[in-house]
Amino acid sequence: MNMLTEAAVEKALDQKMNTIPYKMIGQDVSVYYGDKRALFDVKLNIRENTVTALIGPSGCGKSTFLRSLNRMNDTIDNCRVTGKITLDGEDIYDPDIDVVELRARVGMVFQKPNPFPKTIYENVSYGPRIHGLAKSKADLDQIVEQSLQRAGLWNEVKDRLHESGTGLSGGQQQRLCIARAVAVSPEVILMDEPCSALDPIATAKVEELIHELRENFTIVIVTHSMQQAARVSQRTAMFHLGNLVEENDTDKMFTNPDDPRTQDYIMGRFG
Amino acid sequence: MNMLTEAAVEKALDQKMNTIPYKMIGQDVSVYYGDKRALFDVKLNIRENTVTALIGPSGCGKSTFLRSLNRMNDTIDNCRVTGKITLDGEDIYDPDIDVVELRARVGMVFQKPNPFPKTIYENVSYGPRIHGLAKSKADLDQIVEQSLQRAGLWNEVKDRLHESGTGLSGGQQQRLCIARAVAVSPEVILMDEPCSALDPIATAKVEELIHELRENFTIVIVTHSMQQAARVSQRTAMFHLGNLVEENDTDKMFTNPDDPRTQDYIMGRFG
Amino acid sequence: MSTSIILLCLVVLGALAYVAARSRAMALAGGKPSALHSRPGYYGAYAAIWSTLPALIILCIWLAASPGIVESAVRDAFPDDVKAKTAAEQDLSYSMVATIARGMNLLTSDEISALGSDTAAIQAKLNGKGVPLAGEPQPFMIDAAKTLNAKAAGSRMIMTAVVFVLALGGAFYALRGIAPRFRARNRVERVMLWALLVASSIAILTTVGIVFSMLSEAIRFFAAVPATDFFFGTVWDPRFAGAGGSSFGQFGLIPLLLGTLYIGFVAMLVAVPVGLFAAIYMAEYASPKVRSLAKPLLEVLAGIPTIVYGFFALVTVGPFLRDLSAQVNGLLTGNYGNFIQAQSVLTAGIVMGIMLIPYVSSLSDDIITAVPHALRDGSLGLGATRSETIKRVVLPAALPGIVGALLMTASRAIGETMIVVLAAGVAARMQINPFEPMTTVTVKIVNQLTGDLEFTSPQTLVAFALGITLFFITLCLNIYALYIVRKYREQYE
Amino acid sequence: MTNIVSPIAGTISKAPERRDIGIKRRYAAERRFRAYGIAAISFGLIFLAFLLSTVIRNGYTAFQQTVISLPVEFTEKTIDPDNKRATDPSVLIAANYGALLRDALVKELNINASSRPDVRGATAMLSKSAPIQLRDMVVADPSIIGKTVNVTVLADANVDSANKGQIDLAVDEKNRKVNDKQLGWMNELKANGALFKEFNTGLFTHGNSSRPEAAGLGVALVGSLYLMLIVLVLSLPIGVGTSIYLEEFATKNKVTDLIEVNINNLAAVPSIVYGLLGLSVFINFAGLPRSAPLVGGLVLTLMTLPTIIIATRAALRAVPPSIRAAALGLGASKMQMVFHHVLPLAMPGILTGTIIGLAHALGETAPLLLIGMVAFVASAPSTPLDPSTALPVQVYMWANEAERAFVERTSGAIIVLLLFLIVMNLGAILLRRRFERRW
Amino acid sequence: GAAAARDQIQVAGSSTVLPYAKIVAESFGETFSNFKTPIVESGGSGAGLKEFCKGVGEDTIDIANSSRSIKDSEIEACKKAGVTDIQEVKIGYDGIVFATDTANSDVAYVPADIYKALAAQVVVDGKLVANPYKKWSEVNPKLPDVEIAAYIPGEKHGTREVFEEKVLAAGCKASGATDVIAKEISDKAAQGKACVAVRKDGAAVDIDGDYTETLSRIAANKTGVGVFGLSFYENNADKLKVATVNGVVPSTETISNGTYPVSRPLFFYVKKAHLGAVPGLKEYVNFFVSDQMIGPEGPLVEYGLVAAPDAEREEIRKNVEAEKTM
Ligand SMILES: Nc1ncnc2c1ncn2[C@@H]1O[C@H](COP(=O)(O)OP(=O)(O)OP(=O)(O)O)[C@@H](O)[C@H]1O
Ligand SMILES: Nc1ncnc2c1ncn2[C@@H]1O[C@H](COP(=O)(O)OP(=O)(O)OP(=O)(O)O)[C@@H](O)[C@H]1O
Ligand SMILES: [Mg+2]
Ligand SMILES: [Mg+2]
Repeated sequence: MNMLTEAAVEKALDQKMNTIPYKMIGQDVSVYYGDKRALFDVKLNIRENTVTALIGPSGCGKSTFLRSLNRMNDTIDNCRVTGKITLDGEDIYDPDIDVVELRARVGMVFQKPNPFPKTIYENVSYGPRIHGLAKSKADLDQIVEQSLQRAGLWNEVKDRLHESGTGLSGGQQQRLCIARAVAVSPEVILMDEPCSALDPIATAKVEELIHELRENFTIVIVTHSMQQAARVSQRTAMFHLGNLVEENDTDKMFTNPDDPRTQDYIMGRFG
Repeated sequence: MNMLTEAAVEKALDQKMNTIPYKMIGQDVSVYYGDKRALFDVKLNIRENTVTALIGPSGCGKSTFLRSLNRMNDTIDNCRVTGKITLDGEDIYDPDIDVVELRARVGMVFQKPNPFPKTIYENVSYGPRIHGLAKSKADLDQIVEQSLQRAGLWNEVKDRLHESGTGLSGGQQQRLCIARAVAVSPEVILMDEPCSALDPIATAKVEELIHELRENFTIVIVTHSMQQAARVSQRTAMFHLGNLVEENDTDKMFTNPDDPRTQDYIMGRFG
Repeated sequence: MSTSIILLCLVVLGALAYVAARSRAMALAGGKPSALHSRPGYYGAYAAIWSTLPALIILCIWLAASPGIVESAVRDAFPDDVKAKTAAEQDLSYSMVATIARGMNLLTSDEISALGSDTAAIQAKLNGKGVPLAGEPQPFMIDAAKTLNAKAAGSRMIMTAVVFVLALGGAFYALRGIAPRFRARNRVERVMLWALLVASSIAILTTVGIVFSMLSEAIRFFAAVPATDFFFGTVWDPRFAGAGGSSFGQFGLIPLLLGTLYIGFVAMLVAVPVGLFAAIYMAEYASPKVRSLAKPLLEVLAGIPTIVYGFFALVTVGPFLRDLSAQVNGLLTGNYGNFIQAQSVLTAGIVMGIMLIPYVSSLSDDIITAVPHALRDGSLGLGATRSETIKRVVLPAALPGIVGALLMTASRAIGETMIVVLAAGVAARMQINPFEPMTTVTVKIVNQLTGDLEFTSPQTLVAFALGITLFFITLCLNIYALYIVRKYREQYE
Repeated sequence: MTNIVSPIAGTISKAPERRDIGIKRRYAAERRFRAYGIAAISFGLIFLAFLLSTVIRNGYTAFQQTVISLPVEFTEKTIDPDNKRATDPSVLIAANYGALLRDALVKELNINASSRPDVRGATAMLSKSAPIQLRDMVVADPSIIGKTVNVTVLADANVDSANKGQIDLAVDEKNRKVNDKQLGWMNELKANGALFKEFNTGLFTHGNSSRPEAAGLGVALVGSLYLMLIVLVLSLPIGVGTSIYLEEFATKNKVTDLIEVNINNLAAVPSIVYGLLGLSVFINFAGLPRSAPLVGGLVLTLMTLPTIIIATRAALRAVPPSIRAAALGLGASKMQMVFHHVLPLAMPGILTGTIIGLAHALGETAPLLLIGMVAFVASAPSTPLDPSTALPVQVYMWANEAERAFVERTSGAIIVLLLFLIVMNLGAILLRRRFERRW
Repeated sequence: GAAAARDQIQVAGSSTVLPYAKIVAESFGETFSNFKTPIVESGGSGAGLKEFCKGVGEDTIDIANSSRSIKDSEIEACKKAGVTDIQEVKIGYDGIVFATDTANSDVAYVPADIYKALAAQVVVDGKLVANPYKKWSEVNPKLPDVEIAAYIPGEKHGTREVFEEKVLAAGCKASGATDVIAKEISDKAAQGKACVAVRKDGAAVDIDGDYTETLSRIAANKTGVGVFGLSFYENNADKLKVATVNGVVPSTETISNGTYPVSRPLFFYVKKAHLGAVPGLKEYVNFFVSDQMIGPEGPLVEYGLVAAPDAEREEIRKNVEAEKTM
């Protein structure tokens, strides 16, 4: 373990971004679904105020890793995580840690849009409400409006805030989910293919939003679009068959990757 | 109305593809969800053995139009379709028409993967079985294998055909749904953002499959990726706010669209 | 202080603690709730719990335990000659002492001292206060009763003090512990979780209670009648012994058990198809209007008292089936004799089946409706008809839930009494013809318990043996059913 | 619209050869399937209609009651001959009020007062409760003594039956409860407007009575109300709490399996066994009073719990996992996830379970038998600890009465029971509709 | 709990006695306006006595109604729980009659006919065989030519014992079956039981419910014969036709003078310890046994109770007055 860490430090020294502190550190993270091992000793650090993209072919464990960052894996019965993940130096799998607080600090947007079968307003205001982020109704209204605006949805729904969130189209639903996550203003936002249901315009908006959010938040995004990874992220990590193949500056990754497999994948030679 | 038709005829004369016969014809198709109108007098013809891509911003009615082509809208309680849609000259909204036969002829793949909670094998063999397409178990096995192969899933699942389809990852699930639709060998296949949950490699496979299928089938695909539309389709139709803005050869559409709105959309100026 | 006043005080204290803790948390946060770990209400709840829960628990334990402790103390003080008597006699003496003590509480201290140790006068006085004594008390009982009252009062005083100290201490402790980063919500939720756990333990306690309320009497039964005669006997005739049998009669379980299963089976044969098809129709075909009308209407069937069904079976269905069979028989053979008895397995099964329809239909309807729409779309999009979709996709997905509903229905069928009594009779017979009367275990349980029979004889006690046997049989069936459900469960989404 | 097929534009493709996918057969199957559904619902509803119409046909007459209006002279000589009521009010209670009624009737019908059989026959037409009614009038207002007041009293149950046409007049006079002479008097009174039917408010206000005409459901209604309140207040939270624990929190292991099996098993326990449990635990062990709605409510709660738990668990299980993930992902705690999202979505199923469970509890008699609630109770309970009966008990007891007049009352009581059920369910059904939503 | 003293009499027990107890309780409440109307539970003599024998105190019942006399084993159980002084009060007799639908012709039974028709085993040609008779006319040519269908009280009912003892056993003896049984069966107890064993092939149907159920059964099967209480029959005389036994028509007079053979006494049992303590209990007992209630002119007799002869009633009252215990 010590050796691995030292190697990582060495590698970090080689990189330009080595001055940016780590927000989250993943060490030897393995995930098992029952007997099936889905992640193999992944060592991946997430830098603060940076967008980190996770790429890789389908089923390689991107979502699994992402979910282990805010312990959403806890909710899967037979799922077991080993290794160590820290957030600001605290081990998030420490028994003392409050997973609820963790998830408020590490928010999440899912692959399939999953709005609550409630009104749009209630969907967005739910998070702020349970975390006590608004002092008054006006406060809450403002948070809702701002979040919807950030998610590029405000204009489409401002006249029907009190209609059901499930009545929106797929794309609108996903943007609603993003708005809902943003409304809690977490420190880290995990996004699992957040744009897979969005059209290019909305995608561009979300990408812009990600850009904007980066100033204050740390973002980890799973995407299957290499272009998107290139556009939005500063760091990219490539997974394959449950292994972390390579983690690098995005620029470097897409121009001159260290690992031949990354090269092959980016060139579309396997998947 | 007559004038419009004439204008369309003139437009058609300008096009190179005018010799390809129409598989489906949509005339003045309007769709209402209760009081809300989602489509406005759409007139769109689908050519045989052609891939037609529907593009447009989120919520513009792409899925709605697609679903009206095989009357999946019938399953939505308050949904009403007016206008006329024909398949091989037969009005599909004719009371005499058989929706089951229609849907067997016009297959569908949905936006959200929706495998049945059954084994992979049962998922794929479901269609052939209800339609009695296989004479024997061996027949069925063959159809299943072939369909899974076409969907690029065979190698991943061949050893676990009898495990549950819901245990697959998102991308695998969607490919399973494609395999399931293909297994019925319909004449037209409607695909609603079939690749939105797939990684590039799998996407490329599906695109290849679409290419392959085009020889025998007519395909209508909704996509939010302009690149994908350009790659896979011969004709493209652009929707906006429930209206058909333009329908044209894909090449022309992406290089020199007739409608300024198409231009703007492709250039990313609105959405 | 009486228990209810203590409770009231605790409630008030809890409310005060809530308010105090809430405002303290707000003050610590400087009016910015997001600075707190939990919402302010959780801090309030935390303090309220600390101030009431420990006190309540101690109160309950004390109330439950102290009578026993006081009793043993009082009993220890009984004169030696009383202690020499049998345990049963001592119990009697003690219950008399307890009654006297209770009665004395109704008297003023002046009255008590005026009575002195005049036992007859005490009995008369207590009788006058509406407290009956089994006989004239013995002198030692008066003293014992006084001791009892004194001890009980003392215990109560200490209890009150302890409870209040705990309550105030708890409130103080909770208030002191409040800090902005204090995880109040987690604590409160842990208590809620415990509350949920306690709720689910009630089911277990009920089972324990049922077993214990029947066990001792069942054992008395088995002391009189050999277990093998009961479990393997094929004749039910509690008043007449078979050749060489026991002197009481024949308590063969098997005919009752067969009747139970047979009638239940016929009832399920009616209820399951009708209920399932009704559920499917309501969930998949009917317009919302029809559904919202048909569902509650069918539910009325579950609410009609079973005695009404019973009379319906007796007066209408039974004779109808009998006459129908006579007609059918006449048409086929020319002999207008009925082959269906007016009271029969069939009659009971049909009528009970009707009663059970809503159990199947309403529960299944909810479960079918809950199957995600995407699954239906998937199937319909492949060109399946609605019925194919239902049969092959929706029902399999809903199966675990439906099996649960069916299990409950079957349970209800096994537990039903009145319909069987009136529709199938009370004759315990062992045969396989559904057109003949049979009877069930529950019918016999009710009849043996509520008759004019001697309550000490095996004829009454057999009810307890039947109850406990039925309990374990259904338990086995349920374990098997769980195993089946596990095996075929399919998870969607 | 044919001009869309322009010869210049793309022609319409030729339809390929159709595959045989057995459309006819499959549609027949579809129609059959649908027909089965309709048949199933109709079967249920027809039986319901038949049952209800039978009950209503037998019972609607119970909502009317024959009364006789007589000018009664409250003669001081009969009530208080020695004029002692100022000093000893008990004379008013012990007085012979029957005599007042007898005199009034004799006068009204012009009967020879010295013919004992005639007088007896005539007074038998009045309810035995009538003198009590007069007594209560006098005790409430002694100044009435000496006046003549028109009093409307209950007719005897047999007169009531005869007036409603329920007595077969073809039967030999001596096998009949009303003889020809009495019929004649009845007609006479009817002609004078002194005998008439009115709405039977007593059915809802009176306690039980051995006299059919005076028997009412007052006690039973209050008792059932207490029972249902207790059952609802206890079984819903406990049942839902149990289900939430088992479904959302408990780790799936042998212990939870055991609890699950155990709950399913409790649903199969015959209801009378719950009565045994109640007797030994609540009455003998905890020392609660017999015949009390509190004990009944506790017993019925235990009986209802499995139903509610099973239904609730099924409903919880049906809530999509994505909703849970969404809530947890926002930083909701598991408790908050359950109570804010899962529970509201499961509400329709929970309410269905509650409706069925409560309906079952409302109609149950057997367990009440052992805890003393199947009893003759004359006055309504003021607290849940006072002796009381319940509606099904009243049905059960009246069904076993020998007197014919109780037959219509039995059906009447069933109608009231069903009305009670409907009112109770209506709330739940409206609630359920509010929560019902497809997602 | 230490609840306040009870101010309401609690009665439990036999459902046969229930209607009479109800009438008394109601009249008691009306006559003594300073006492509450007693609570009268139904539930069977056995269950009632069981509650009765639970112990002494205001949380136990005061009176158990019973349609049979208390058994020794029950007295024993009572004693064990401290219920030592029990007062037995006989309230009168319950007549048991046979009746059919009014549409049938008049029937006259002798116990021997009933025995032959309903016994499990009868004597044919000097041998004990399973009952072969299918129709009443096969038993006795004078009886109607219809299938045997008798609705008799189930074994849970006290009436059943009376039916066995007064009808079947008597018929057994009268038809001369006792001798054959004595020859074939050696065990004394088994001999008696063989006489009263009822056939189980469906011709004799046990009714565990109340007489209303029997009435419904007869309504559904018009040729059936039912066993009823006299009071029930009298209340439904327009629907039922009563059969004579030994040529005697059952009525309160014939039963009370002993000419009609099938009847049984009804009782209630009082805890002496409660007499002074529970308000109104003493008055209730006295009121119950007064001629105003159980006398030949009283409401109980009007309902169908067979009044005890004058001397017996006098005796009952004297015992009550003296608080005589068993
Ligand atoms: N709940 C689960 N139980 C069992 N296996 C699972 C579960 N979830 C995922 N897996 C398996 O774990 C592996 C990694 O899955 P994961 O969802 O992380 O892939 P992914 O990279 O997100 O794929 P995609 O791009 O298709 O979403 C896959 O092989 C998948 O089959
Ligand atoms: N079931 C429905 N009930 C009511 N309105 C609906 C329903 N489905 C869709 N709509 C509305 O109809 C419009 C068109 O929706 P549609 O799903 O066709 O859009 P889309 O182009 O497919 O969008 P996306 O790219 O986000 O999937 C939207 O405004 C949507 O809100
Ligand atoms: Mg994924
Ligand atoms: Mg769409």
